[in-house]
Amino acid sequence: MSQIHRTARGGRIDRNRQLTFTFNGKRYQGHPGDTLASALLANGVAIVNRSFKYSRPRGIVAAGAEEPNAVVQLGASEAAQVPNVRATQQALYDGLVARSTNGWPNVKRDLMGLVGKLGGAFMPPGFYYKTFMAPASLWMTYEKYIRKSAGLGRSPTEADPDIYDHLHQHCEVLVIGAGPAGLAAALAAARSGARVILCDEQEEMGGSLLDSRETLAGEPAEAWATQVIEELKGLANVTLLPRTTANGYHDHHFVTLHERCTEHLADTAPRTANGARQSRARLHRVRAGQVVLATGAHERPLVYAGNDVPGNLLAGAVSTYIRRYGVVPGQQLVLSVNNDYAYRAALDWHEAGREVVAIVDARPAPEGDWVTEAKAKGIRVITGSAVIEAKGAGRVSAARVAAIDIDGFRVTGRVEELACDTVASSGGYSPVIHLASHTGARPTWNDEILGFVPGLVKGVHAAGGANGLYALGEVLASGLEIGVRAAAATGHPSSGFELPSAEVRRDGPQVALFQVPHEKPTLRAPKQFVDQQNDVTAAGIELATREGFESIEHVKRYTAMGFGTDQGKLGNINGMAIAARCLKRSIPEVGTTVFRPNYTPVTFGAIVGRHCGELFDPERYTALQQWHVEHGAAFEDVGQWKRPWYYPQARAQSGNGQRETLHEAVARECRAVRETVGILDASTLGKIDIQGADAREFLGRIYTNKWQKLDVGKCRYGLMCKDDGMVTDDGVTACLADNHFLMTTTTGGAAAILEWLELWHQTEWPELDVTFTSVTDHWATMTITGPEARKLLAEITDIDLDRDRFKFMEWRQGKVAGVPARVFRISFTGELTYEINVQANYARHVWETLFRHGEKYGLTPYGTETMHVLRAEKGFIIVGQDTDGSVTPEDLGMQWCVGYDKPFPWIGKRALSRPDTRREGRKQLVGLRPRDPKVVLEEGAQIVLDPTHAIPMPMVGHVTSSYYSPTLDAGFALAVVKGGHHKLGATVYLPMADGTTHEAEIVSTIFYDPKGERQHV
Amino acid sequence: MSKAAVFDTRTDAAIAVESPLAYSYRRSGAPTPGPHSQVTIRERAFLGHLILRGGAIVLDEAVREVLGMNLPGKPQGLVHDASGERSIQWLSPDEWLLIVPGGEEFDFENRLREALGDARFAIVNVGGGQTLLELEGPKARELLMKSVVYDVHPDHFPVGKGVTTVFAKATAILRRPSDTRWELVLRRSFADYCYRWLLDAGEEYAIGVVR
Amino acid sequence: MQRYSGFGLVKHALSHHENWQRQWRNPTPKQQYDVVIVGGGGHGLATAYYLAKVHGITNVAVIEKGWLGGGNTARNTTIVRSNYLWDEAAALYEHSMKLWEGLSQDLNYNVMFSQRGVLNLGHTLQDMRDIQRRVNANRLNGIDGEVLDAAGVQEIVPILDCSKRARYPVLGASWQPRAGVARHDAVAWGYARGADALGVDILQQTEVTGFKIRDGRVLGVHTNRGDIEARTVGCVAAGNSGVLARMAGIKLPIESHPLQALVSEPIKPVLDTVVMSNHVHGYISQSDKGDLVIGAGIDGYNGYGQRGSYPTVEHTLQAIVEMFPIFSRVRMNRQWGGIVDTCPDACPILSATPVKGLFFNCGWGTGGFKATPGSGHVFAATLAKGEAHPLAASFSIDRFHSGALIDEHGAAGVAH
Amino acid sequence: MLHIYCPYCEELREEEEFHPKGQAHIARPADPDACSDDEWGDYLFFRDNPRGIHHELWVHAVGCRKFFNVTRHTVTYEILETYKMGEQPSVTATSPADDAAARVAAEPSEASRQEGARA
Repeated sequence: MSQIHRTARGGRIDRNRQLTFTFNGKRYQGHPGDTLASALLANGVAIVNRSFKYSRPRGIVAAGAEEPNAVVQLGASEAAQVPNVRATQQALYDGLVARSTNGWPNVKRDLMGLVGKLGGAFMPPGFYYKTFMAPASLWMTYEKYIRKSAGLGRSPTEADPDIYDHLHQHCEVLVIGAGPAGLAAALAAARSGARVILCDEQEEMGGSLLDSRETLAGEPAEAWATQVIEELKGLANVTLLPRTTANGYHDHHFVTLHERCTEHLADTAPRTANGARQSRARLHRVRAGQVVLATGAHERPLVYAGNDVPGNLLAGAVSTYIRRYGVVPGQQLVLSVNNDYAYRAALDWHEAGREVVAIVDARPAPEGDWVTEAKAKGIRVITGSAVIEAKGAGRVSAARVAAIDIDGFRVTGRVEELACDTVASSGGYSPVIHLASHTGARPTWNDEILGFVPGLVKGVHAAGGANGLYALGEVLASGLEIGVRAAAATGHPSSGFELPSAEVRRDGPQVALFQVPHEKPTLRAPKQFVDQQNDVTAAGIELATREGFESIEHVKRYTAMGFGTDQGKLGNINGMAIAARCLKRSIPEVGTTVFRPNYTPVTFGAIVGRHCGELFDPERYTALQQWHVEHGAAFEDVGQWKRPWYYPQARAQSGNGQRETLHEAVARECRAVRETVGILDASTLGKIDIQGADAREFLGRIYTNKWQKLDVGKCRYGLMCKDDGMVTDDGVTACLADNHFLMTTTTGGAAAILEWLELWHQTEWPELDVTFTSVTDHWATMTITGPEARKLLAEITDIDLDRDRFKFMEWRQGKVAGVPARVFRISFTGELTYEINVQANYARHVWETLFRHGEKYGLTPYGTETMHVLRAEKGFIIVGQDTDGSVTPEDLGMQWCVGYDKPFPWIGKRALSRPDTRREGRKQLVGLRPRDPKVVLEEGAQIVLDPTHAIPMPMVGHVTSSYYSPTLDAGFALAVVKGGHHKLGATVYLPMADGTTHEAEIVSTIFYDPKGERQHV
Repeated sequence: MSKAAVFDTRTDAAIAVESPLAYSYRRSGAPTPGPHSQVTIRERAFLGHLILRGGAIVLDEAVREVLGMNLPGKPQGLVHDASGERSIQWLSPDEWLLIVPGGEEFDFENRLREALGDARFAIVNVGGGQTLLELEGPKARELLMKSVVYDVHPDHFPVGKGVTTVFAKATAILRRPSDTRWELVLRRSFADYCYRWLLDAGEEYAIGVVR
Repeated sequence: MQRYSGFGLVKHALSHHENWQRQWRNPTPKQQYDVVIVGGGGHGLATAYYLAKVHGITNVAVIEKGWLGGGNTARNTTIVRSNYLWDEAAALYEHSMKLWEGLSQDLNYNVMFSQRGVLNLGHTLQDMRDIQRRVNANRLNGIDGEVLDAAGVQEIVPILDCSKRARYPVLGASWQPRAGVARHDAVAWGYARGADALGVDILQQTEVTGFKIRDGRVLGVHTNRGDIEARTVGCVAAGNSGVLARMAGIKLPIESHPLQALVSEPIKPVLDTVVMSNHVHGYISQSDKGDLVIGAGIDGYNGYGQRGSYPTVEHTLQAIVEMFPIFSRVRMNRQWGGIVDTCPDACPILSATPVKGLFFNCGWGTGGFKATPGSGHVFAATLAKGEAHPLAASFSIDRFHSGALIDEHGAAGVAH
Repeated sequence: MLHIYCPYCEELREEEEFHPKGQAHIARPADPDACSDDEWGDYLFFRDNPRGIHHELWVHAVGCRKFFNVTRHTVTYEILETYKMGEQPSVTATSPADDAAARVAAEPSEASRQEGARA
């Protein structure tokens, strides 16, 4: 297939090289420098998609980010699929594969189009809300079919083969947009020495200069762009980011830039020369001092009947395709305008050697230089008129032109039908205010330029088209001035540079024209599209206003205007103007338009960066991780830590490599601890070193219990509450010296507790002499527990382990396996226990030494599950499992751990006397013994007193911890029960999902060794 | 003598030690630096790390007396002694990080405690819980830009500066001891994550690990 | 009121849609109403509707400073569910769920309530304990739900990564089949149209500037369109409740925070249920238009700016791609923020105040949208009778002084 | 995404290094046992939540670990000052240094129109 619309010469494409690509299964040719859109136009492809709601054929309208229709599915392989790629922003590469996103069986002959044609009348805005209501039971069925038509492109079904990353950028001046204003601003700022970033969304920097017919300093405008870019490239203080779109403007000048690193090369990122993976896209997280918005303006199309038939384009897009890409998107052009600047489309078309049928100008007497030039070239100019309708099915075949009365919104003259295949329109320009709008600053309507100009917060500047300036000389001057100003604001005076002289051209004033009147009233006229992607019509907006939707936000939501992937770049102002006309108000009275990030859509992967897969969240390991892995541990996630959960061993009898189940392993591990000795890696427990003359006083304030009388060498269990009286953490704290303590916290609570201690010290009690330092990672903690623990430890330590000289709840210092160690005789299992703490770099040596000596005692490693069973047998709580933020120390029956008469009103004390904490019937921690010892209750099972009660059945509590105890050979549980402390011996019921009801007796929380003798041996 | 417990947690006995990255080397390997390597990293394990807490004036005097160097009084300050082997870094208005060759820390702790006498201060040995990673090479700064939220431009991060900041989803201390070298001080339990992050982010620079 | 139906639609199409009536009037404020509702979002409009419909009180004004349904009703992620943990909250949300189930027919306005089910994933053993606890409680409270293991989850959502490779593997989930999503704007519009038809005046662009209070009793409100008398005033102003309360000299235990959400570009349907994960912090559903609707966590600092912190969005998308690796190449179209009024216990306030006749309905935090019908229904009864509806009784402001909090942080978690 | 000047580190740092900790200047009652239940509840749960100037407590969690105060506008999110613990704000909702932003917060016209409102 030949490139029928390719010009003979011109454009910034490389005609020496051919690229082959596929669209809807057909192969086409293009050139480097093409976008997918320009290549499709060059090949004469008119229909690129079907519309979302009415399934109408649609063609390319624009040449940039504002394109509503040419949204395609990209990707040659399944994993490389990219939905919703805007063809106008996709560089062409060899082998590109794209498809239309809608249309069945294909985009040219689409059966849904029939539905659209016939059904269009029955689908006004809001029609969903008015129907499909009866019968109620059928909605899900209706919806199933409604959903079938949802969506544009599709998600791949395979995981993404590509990687993405982030770069944290910091600069003094960020310039967004590298058109004339942006280049001027960047150059001015760069020459001051300020750190400058200049980004631009297009393949090439230069913006409108790349398709300009004007000259600068007597040279084609693009030459000046090249020269400035060259200078900027050479400056160390400047970072240039082409193919990089500024998508979100967040607080305090934090701007996200989305750089498409390899999307112009292939659908999957190629490897680098060294074979390394490279990012498909990169998100620059920029913190800027000052920001210059040089984002230009979007041309507004006119809204006329049939304006969505393929072959309707923006006037400026026509020029861009001709001058930049060497493509004339048709044979005969009719141009409908309200301003001078759009005349260049006709001049460019004419110069490309194709026919300009007419320029239809809404103004009665246009008189600018380009108007004169067009007339001089013999182009017919029809004044006081507009294209009121484009005719055609798959492609424009004619334009219906008539004289109109703009103020009266009427067609006033005879309709003339002009044969043509292209209608281009221009209704003026809308500054691209999206980014400024993200900051929360409201734009203001400017009657002179007929557009919103951005509201600007401190440190944000708008230059050139973004601020409503369109004449090239003015645009450059504004860029220069703002570049100097922005640099100066960061402390870098700049003398700027000498502006190149621009042509002086006289432009006549534009007139306000948005929707073009038709002979028929809007509701009866052929569809006049405002938002093509969402099939929003002028009639739809009129209907919305009739139904009482008067705010522009209501209109947008009722009609879905502006909710597409183009975010209303073309349609929003026209829609507001139409709503204003219907409501007989002015545009600013109808509302303003609030844009939210993103300016153009951003790949999830780019936002995620490398925070995915293995790097989604840190995995924290103890110093013994390698050993645990080598010994087959199954791991449990506890916060960010990976902790051994249990150590399944090969089953002795089966011999076929089968491993123990959780239940089997835990039973074995539990027995080892109760009968011989087990070992646990407890290094994850939070450890906080506390020093200072007031350390003891501080502990007394932050813990519920007393700390005044803890001697050096001793340890104490402590409970921590928040000031609402609810338990928040617990752990053992040791007195290392008079002014020196070592606190342990729960594994999950470590960081939060350290911050909690600092909070109270820094904000309430700064007078206390105390400091806190995390030593969690410094120490490795190995817990050996069980009747043989002493014998084992004695073999490898110089510490005197005599039961009377090193008692329960004491600590000693010495050497273990030749390594300096602090040993704490505390117990979370109820057995004789030593917690050995050594500097973490020695952990593996000490651990393995213990195993060498421990083998004869049956030393068994155990994980968190066994730890939980053993502690529960003793009635020891786990904060966060047996408590849930609504449990006081008293609810836990831990009055023994509450210093009611401490002199200082410690954290949590006052709350214990509030009405709700004093009341009867609070849920209290108890033990539960299932009547059937074989039953292991479900954790989370709800407890009732009357299982025959109708639903809703009153619940009195729930099971917090439940296990099978190999020691007791029975299931047992901890639970909270209303008034439970007074209900020992009572029977409760647990009705389960499968219909069975378990029966259990409320008992003490201590199931094993109630007198606590074993830990004292 | 201070009312705090001092304890030499290190031993001179010939006992095997494992650095915080021991597991990582086994799990993720350590690519050898090659001719294309634009970044290299090297772990400086088993150094002595002490946290000093207290008032700047009091500590400054003791540090000068014991170590012969000034306590950096300004935020983000990092100073080295003449040999470059010992450094003190400002962490907060009442907190400094002292890094010395492994084995010296206990002696320094004792001498500092003696010099400080009854003053209000604290010293904590954290050497087992931290490790230091050096980064060098032309792309070291860009690798850091991928990893930390702090501005590492030389204008903003001159030699002699150190900060605690966000490293990917962990926390790290980042220091600039010389024109060509950066240092990361990492917590032991996060070290493997940071190491894997650096290898992943450094792949395009052919990152190498000096061992 | 013009009744809506498929037949009516055809009739209107034949007359070129020229005869549709306004869905609600734009009335001039009267001097006096029996009840004034401050706040024209979903909750306020529902309150007015039920006041008129259930209690026959039709001399009612809804005062809205902007446009109706323009606050959080327009900015949420449209999830509706009732699987809350504590009896009090579960009863209120289930009451709401039952109203949702007949709402389109009741309002003659299709709110597109789609009961496609909600999964709350568990990634840790403690997550699973909490899920079991909640589902057991729900069952005994008459609320549907079951506990699924990872295989059961995979069956419902084949595209979810349920592999053991994940950083936080999915261990299971709670599954509420009756839960789902609804078309958020339609809820406000449906209630507005219904209330208007029953005689309620909806006063848009009308801002309350103060309360008229004498001898500890409310007598009316001052507005930018003049004073309006009413001896019963209900404030349903979500994020702006604190500002109103201050005008009445009342303090509320409420803080307003940004809550962000985002949508992808529309893609062909791939996700039929709502998937929520408190642990990795993200929730997601797919709308009938094809957008992936994604919720982010609440931002940590107070804010009325309808914008939030960018890292929150990053973390949310990390969670989504962690759960759904195939979405990595899908693109984010738009993000926004609502202002949510959060209570210390993640439960609402439906309460009388020290000012007689002045009531507040607020503090819904992230749970407001799903509660809309129930909240309006219960608050209407409270206003009509002058005392708390039984389902509202536990949600009095007093609980913050007595300590009887209803801590729903677990069930409320990230998403609501 | 805020850019916050840490008064201890003496430079602007990224929001990700900080944790917000709620309203500033909430002092714990010196004698909790003397507080009524209402007073204790007020201390625990009731906050100003202004629409406008807000004094709040932050901690430089990934940094110097110091708590400090921030005066921030809750609509524009502009940070007007940061100051150390123990210091008082120089910009308040009623201070002359404040501009139009603060008037939103103070709403004097509305306050003056209250009749018989509880203090």
